Amino acid sequence: APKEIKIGFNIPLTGDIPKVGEESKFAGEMLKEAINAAGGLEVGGQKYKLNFVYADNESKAESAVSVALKLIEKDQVLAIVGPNSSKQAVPAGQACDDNRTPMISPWSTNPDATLNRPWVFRAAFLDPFQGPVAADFAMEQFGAKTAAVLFALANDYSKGLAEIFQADFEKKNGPGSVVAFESYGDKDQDFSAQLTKIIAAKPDFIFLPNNYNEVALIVKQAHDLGWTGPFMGADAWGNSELMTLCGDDCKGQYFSTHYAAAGATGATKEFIDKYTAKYGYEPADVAALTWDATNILLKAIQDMGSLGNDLKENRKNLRDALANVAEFHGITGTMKFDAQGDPIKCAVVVKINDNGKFEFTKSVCP
Amino acid sequence: MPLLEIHELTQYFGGLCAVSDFSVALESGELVGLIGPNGAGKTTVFNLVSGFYKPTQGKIIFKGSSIAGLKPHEITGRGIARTFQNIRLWNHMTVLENICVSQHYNMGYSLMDALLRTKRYLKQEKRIVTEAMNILEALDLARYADEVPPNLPYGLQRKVEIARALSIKPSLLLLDEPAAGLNSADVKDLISLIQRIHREFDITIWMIEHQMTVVMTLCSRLKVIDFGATIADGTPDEIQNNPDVIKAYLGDDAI
Amino acid sequence: MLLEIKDLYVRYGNIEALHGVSLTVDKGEAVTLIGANGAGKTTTLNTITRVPPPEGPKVSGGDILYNGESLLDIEAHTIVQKYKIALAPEGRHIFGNLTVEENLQLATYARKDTEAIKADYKRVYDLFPRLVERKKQRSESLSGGEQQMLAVGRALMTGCDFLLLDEPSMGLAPLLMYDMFRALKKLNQQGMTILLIEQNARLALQFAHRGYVMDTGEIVAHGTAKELSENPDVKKAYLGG
Amino acid sequence: MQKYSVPFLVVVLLVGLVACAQTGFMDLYIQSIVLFMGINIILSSSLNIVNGYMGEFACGHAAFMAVGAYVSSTLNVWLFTQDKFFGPPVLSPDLALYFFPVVLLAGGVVAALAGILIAIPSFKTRGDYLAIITIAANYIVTSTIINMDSIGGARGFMGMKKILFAMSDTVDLPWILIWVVISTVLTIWIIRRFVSSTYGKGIIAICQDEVAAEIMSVNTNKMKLIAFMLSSGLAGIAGGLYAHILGYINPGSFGILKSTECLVMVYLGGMGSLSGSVISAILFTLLLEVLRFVIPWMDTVMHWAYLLPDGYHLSQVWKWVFIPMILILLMQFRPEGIMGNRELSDFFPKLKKFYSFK
Amino acid sequence: MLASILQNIINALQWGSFYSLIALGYTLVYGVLLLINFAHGDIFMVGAYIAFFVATFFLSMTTLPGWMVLALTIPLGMILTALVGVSLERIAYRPLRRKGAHRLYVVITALMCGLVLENGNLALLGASRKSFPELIDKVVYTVGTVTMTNLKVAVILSALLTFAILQFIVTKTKIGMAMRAISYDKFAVPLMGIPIDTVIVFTFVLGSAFAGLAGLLFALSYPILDPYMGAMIGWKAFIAAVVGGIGDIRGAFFGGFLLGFVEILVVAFFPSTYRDLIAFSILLVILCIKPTGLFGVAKTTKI
Ligand SMILES: Nc1ncnc2c1ncn2[C@@H]1O[C@H](COP(=O)(O)OP(=O)(O)OP(=O)(O)O)[C@@H](O)[C@H]1O
Ligand SMILES: Nc1ncnc2c1ncn2[C@@H]1O[C@H](COP(=O)(O)OP(=O)(O)OP(=O)(O)O)[C@@H](O)[C@H]1O
Ligand SMILES: CC(C)C[C@H](N)C(=O)O
Ligand SMILES: [Mg+2]
Ligand SMILES: [Mg+2]
Repeated sequence: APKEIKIGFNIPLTGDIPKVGEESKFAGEMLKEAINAAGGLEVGGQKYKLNFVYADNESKAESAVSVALKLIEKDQVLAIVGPNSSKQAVPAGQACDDNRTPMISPWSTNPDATLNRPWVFRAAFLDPFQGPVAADFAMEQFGAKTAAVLFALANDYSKGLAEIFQADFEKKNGPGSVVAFESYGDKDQDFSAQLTKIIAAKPDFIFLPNNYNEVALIVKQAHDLGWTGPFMGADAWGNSELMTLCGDDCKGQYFSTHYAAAGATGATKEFIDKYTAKYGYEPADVAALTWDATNILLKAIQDMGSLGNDLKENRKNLRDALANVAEFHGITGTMKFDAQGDPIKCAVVVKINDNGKFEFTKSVCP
Repeated sequence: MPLLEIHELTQYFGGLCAVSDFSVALESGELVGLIGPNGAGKTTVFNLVSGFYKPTQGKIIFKGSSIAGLKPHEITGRGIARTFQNIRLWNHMTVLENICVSQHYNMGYSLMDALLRTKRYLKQEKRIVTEAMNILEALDLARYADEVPPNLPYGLQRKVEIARALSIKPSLLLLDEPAAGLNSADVKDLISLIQRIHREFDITIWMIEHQMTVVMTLCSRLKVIDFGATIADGTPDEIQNNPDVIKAYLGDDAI
Repeated sequence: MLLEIKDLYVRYGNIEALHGVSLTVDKGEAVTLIGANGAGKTTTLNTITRVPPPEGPKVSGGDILYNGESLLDIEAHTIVQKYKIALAPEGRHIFGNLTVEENLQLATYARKDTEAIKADYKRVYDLFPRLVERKKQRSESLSGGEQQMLAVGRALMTGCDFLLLDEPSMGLAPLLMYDMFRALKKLNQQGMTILLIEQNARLALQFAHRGYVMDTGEIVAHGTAKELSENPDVKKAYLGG
Repeated sequence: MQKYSVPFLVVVLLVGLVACAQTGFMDLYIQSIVLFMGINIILSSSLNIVNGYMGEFACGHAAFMAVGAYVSSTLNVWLFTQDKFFGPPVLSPDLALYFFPVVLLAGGVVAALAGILIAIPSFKTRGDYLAIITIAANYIVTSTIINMDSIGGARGFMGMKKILFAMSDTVDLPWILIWVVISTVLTIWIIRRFVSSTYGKGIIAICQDEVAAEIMSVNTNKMKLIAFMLSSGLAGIAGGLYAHILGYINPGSFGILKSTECLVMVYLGGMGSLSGSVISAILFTLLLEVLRFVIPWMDTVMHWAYLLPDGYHLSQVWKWVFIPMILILLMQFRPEGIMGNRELSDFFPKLKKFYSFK
Repeated sequence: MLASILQNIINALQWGSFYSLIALGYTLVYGVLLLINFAHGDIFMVGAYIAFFVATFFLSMTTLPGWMVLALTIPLGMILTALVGVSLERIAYRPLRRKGAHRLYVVITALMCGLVLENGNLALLGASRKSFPELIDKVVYTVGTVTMTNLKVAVILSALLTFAILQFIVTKTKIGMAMRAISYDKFAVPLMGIPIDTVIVFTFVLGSAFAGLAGLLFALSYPILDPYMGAMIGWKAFIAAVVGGIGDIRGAFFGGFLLGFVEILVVAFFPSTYRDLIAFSILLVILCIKPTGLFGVAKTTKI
C-alpha cells in the first residue's frame, strides 16, 4: 500500500486574487505539517504521510480546468481541494466530476459548482442563502428600499449572486426596486460609465458582489463620482488585502461572510493565533475554509477504513465517504450536509471599522 | 480594326492632370514608341491600359471591346502584358516559378484538383511547366530556370521580366523603359531581342523608352507626349527633326 | 590626392564583391567608373560612404583614405557631416512620405550655415526647375525621372564638396540628362570633385577627366577619358562597337 | 517503394501512438502533450498560410479557433448529451463516434466562413491596418460569444468530455488522439499540396509583389479569400479538437494571448516554411512542458549554490519569463526563424526522394 | 439625463486621455521604425511601477509633502521609464535591425519583451497588487450632479500637452522630419548626415517617457497596480492608434479619444457586455471606409 496520501490544491497563486491562493496554501501547509509531525494520517491503523501538491490556476477558469486535469492525470492525486472562486470551481468541478475524482471547494458559494455533480463537494454556504442575508441586512441597517448592483460578468459567483440578490430584493421591495443592474467585463479598470448610470438612478445602497481587488477600484471611483451612500459587499470582500488596496474608502462598509476573525473563540482562535504567528498576518475566510475543507477530506479518508492500491477504487471510496459525512464541526462553524452534499451553516455580517478591521456585526443562521 | 484604340483618355490625380485627351490607335503587328519628358504621363498611360488606374475619362478599346474599368488580371487575361519601369519580379521564386505563376489566367484546374492531385491537375501542371520552359528556351534563359532573380545580373532580370510577360501569350506587349540601367552592350542585345520577339511571337509592342538609339532603331512610329498631351506623332525621322520635340525632349547633346 | 582607395576587398556575407580595387580621385577632378552590370561599382561607392549593414557591405581588406585619413572606422553620417562626401544612391532612395521640399530640407540636417544653405537651394532649383513645381508634393508620387532629380538635388543640399553619383541619368529624358550633365560640369568647374558611375559610357567619358573600368570586382583598365574612349576593348564592350 | 515511405510512416505513427496509449505505455499526461502538439501544429501551419506564404500580419487566429470550438462543441453537446440548456440528446450517444468528424468539419466550415470577415477588408487594406482588422475581429468574435448567454457567455461552455466518453464507450480506443493525429496529418498535407501547386503559388506572388501578381493575371482577391478561408477553417478544426480535449472552453481562452501564441510559433519556425511551423510547434509545446520540470530543478541548484535567498523560490511564473527570453535569444541568432523560408528538404536534399508526400 | 451625458463625457475624456497617451507612444515608434512596439503597453505598466517605487521611496525616506513628491516623481519616473524603453531598443531591437531581419521578427521580439516585463515583474515582486499612495488631496468639484476631480483635469490636460509637444516635434523640427524619413527609407538617412541610431534612441526616449507619464497618471487615477495592467489597455491603445492612422500623431491622439468615447458611451447606453462588440465593430467600419485610418495617408504604389 502507498505510504503517502497525495492531495492536489487547485488555487490562484497568481492572477486576480493571489492572496486567496496564498492563504489557502498556508492553511494547507499548516495542516500538513501538524499531521505529518504527528507521524501522518492514520487510516485503518496505518499511518500515511500527507503530500500536498499546490498548483496555480492563475485565477482563470480555463487554467483551473487544465490544472485539475494535470493534478488528476499527471500527479495522480487522490482528491483535489479548490478551486476557491466559483469562476474556477464551476468548470473545474465539471472536470473532476467527468474524471471521477473527488473535489472539495473551500470557498465557492455558487450552487452550480456542485449541482448534479456527485464527485464535487464544498465547505462554504451557498449564494441562495447569502443573497437574502445581504438583502435583509441592508434593508434593516440602511432602511433601504432601493438598491443598485454592479457585478463581474465573467465570474459565475458574481453574476450568480447578483441575480439571486436582485430576485430576492425585488421580491421584498417590489419589482423595479433594484434600480440599476450593471455589469463589467474581465480585466476592466474603469467603471465610471456604469457608476454614472448607477448614481443617476439614486439607489439607497450599492451591492457589490465582487472580488476584493475590483471592489477597491469601484469604491474609489464611485466616491470620485460623488457617491456618498453605503455599499454592501459579499464574502469575496473578505480578504486581508482589501484594506491595503482600498484604504479609507472602504471604511464603514458592511459585507456578509463566513467568519469573523475578531472575537473568535476556541478552535477558531487557536487556528487564527497559530496562523498569525507563523505567517505574520491574520487569516481571512479562505484560510479558515481551506482548513475546514481539507479536514473534511481527511476525515472522509479516515472514514474509508483503508486505502487500497487502485487509485480509481480509492477515489470512488473516498467520494462515497465524503457523501456520507453528515455533520462537521469546523472552525467556520458547524455544518450539516444536505442531499446535494452542500453544507448548511451560518453566515456573519461584518463591518469594516475605522481601524480597517473586520468587526463582527451580526450572525445569520438558516 | 485596330488592336488597341484609346480615345480621349484623361487622368487626374487630385488636381494634377497626368494624362489629358490622349488618343492613339495601334494596328496589329505594329511596334510603336511612346516618348516624352519625365513626368509627361507615359507610365500613367500604361497603367491605365493595364487596368491599374480607372481612367477619369475616355475609352480604351481592345480587340473591339472596352476594357476600361476591368481588373488588371482580367485585362491581362484578355491579352495585354506589360513590364515595369522598375523591375518587379518575385524575388523569392525561381525564374521558372516566376513564369509558371503568370499562368493564373489559364490554370485549367481548380483548387479541389490541386488538393486532390487529380489527373487534370497533373496534366495541366505538366503543360504549364513545359510551356514555361519553352519560353525560357526561346529567350535563352533556360539555364537560369532554377536561379532566383536577385542572383542574376540586371540585364538578365530585364529579360526574365520580358519572358514572364510573354508567357501569358499576349497580343499586345507594353514595355516600360526596358533599357533603363543597361549598358551599351546590353542595350544592343535588348534591341535584337525585341526585334526577335516582335517577329517570332507575332505580337504588337508598345514601348516607353528614353534611350533614343533604342526607339529609333526599333519603332516604326513614335508618339511624343508632354504634360499628358500629345505633341508629336510620326516616324522616327520625322520626330528627330521636329523642333517641338527637340525643344521639349531631345535637347542638344553637347556638354 | 583627395580620395585614395587602396587594394579594397569587400564582401556581402560570404560573397566577395570587390577583390582588391584601387583608385584615386584628385581634388577638383571628375572621375567616372564604368563597367558591366554587377561589376561592383555601386558597392565601391557604398563602401566609401560607409553605408551601414544590412545594406552596406563589409570591408575585409584594404583601406580608404580621404585627405590621408582612413574612413574605415567612420560612421556614415559623419562622412557626410565632417568629410562632406555625399552620395546620390542607385535606386534614388528618396523619402517618399516627405514632400519634395522636406526631402531637400532634411539633407541640411547637420548644417548650420544658413546663408550657404540658401544658395544651395537656389542652385538646386535652378538646376531642376521641375522640382520647384512639385515642391509641396509627396515625393513618392513623382515620376521616375523627377525622383532622380530629387535624389541628385538632395545630395547637393548636404553642402558636400565631394559628390558621388550612382547612375544619375537612369530614367532621365535626353534633354534633362544633357542639362544635368552640363550642370554637373559647371559644378565641377567651380571646384566640386565628382566620382560618377554611368551606364552611358560615351556620355560619362565625355564628361569626366579620367575613368576606371570595372569588371567582376576588379579594375581592369584606367586612364584619361580620351585614352579610354580610344581603347579598343573599352570601345567594344561599353561604347557599342 | 520510396514513394510510399511517407504515408507508411504516418500510418506507423498513428498505430504506434494509439497502441502506446491503449496499453498505458503512454500515460494521460504524455498523451495530452501529444494532443497539444498536434493542435499547435495545425494552428501554426494554418496561420503560416496567411502570415508566412501570403505575407500578411494576421493577429486574430484565435478567433477562428473559437468559432470552430464553439460550433463543434455546441453541435456535439446538443446532438449527443443531456444538457441544461439544450435538453436531452437529439441522437443516440452511440452515434457520436461516427458524427464526430462531421461535426468537427462543420466547425471548420463555419470558421472558414468567419474568415471572410477579414478576407473582404483585406482586398483594400494591407499591412498593419489589416493586422488591426484581425485583432478587432478577434475581439468581436470573443465578445459576441460573451453576449450569447445560451452557450455560457463569459463563463464558458462545458460538456464535451461526455462526447469523448460516449465515443470510447462505443469502441474503446483513444479517439481524440486518433482524430488529432489524423487532422494534423491532413492539415500538413492540404497545405503542402496547396502551396506547391502553381495555383497556390499565387499567394506567394502576392506576398512578394502584389502589383506584379495582379498584373500577371493572378486574381488577387480570390486568392486572398481562399488563403484566409483555408487558414481560418483549419484553425476552426484545431479549435474543435482543443475544446474536446479540455472539455471546457470560454471566450477568454481565445483572446489575443492565444493569437500571439500562434504568431510566435509561425515566426519562430520561419515565414513560409511548413516544416518550420511543424518544428516550432513541437518545440514550443515541449518547451512549455520541459520548463515545468526545469524550474524546480533550477531552484534547487540555485539554493544549493546560495544564489537565491532562502525565503525566495523560483515559481512556475518564471516559465513565462524564460520562454520569451529564449525566444528573444533565438531571434537574435536566427533572425529569419528556425527554418527561414526553406523546407527540411532544402537542408537535406536526400529527403527529396521520399517527398512524394504531396 | 443631460447631467449624466455630461458626466459621461467627462468620464470619456479621462479614459480617452489614457488611450491617447499610450497610443502616442505606439505611433511615435511606429512612425519611425514601422515597428509595432507591442511592449509599449508593458512599458506603461513599468512606468506605473517605477512611479510607485519612486513615490514610496520619497514618502518613506523624506518628510516632503505629497505634492512635492509628485513633482519629483514625474521627471524621475519619466527618465527611468525612458531608460527601460531605450534598453529594450538596445538589447533586443537594434541587433535585429542591424542583421536586416524582417520587420515582423522585430515585432514578435517586442511581443516577447512585453511578456518578459509582465511576468518578470510578477515573478520578482510577487502576485500581490501594489496600492499607489495618494500624493495629492483629491478635490471633487460638483456642479449640479456632475462631478469632476482635480486629478481628472490634470490627466486631460497632460494628454493635450503631450499631443501638442509631440506634434510640434514631429512636424516642425528637423529631427521630426528625420524620424519620418527613417520610416520610409533607412538606407538613405545616414547619407543625409543624420545619425540614425541617435534619432531612433531619441524616439524611444520620447515614447517611453510619455508612457511613464501615462503610467504615473494612471496609477494616481486607478491606484491599484498589477503586472498585467498594461496588456489590455496597450492592445486597445494600439488599435486606437491605427484607427487614427498609425504613424500620425494626430491620428493617435484622436484615435485614443475616439475609442475612449465609444467605449464609455456604449456602456452608458447599452449593457456593458456590448462594449467591445460595438466599439470594435465601429472601428472596423471606419477602417473599411478609410483603409488607412482617419489621418493616415495611403502609400501610393508607384509602378
Ligand atoms: N499615383 C499618383 N498620384 C499623384 N500623382 C501622380 C501619381 N502617379 C503619377 N503622378 C504624377 O503624374 C505625372 C506623370 O507621371 P508618370 O509616372 O506617368 O510619368 P512618366 O511619363 O512615366 O515619367 P518618367 O519618364 O519619368 O517615368 C507625374 O508628374 C507624377 O508626379
Ligand atoms: N546587398 C547585397 N547583398 C549581397 N550581394 C550584393 C548586394 N549588393 C550587391 N551585391 C552583389 O555584389 C556584386 C556587385 O554589385 P554592384 O551593385 O556593386 O554592381 P554594379 O557594378 O553597381 O552593377 P549595376 O550596374 O547593375 O548597378 C554583384 O554580384 C551583386 O550581386
Ligand atoms: C471570491 C471567491 C474566492 C469566493 C466566492 N465565494 C466565490 O464563490 O466565487
Ligand atoms: Mg515612367
Ligand atoms: Mg550599381
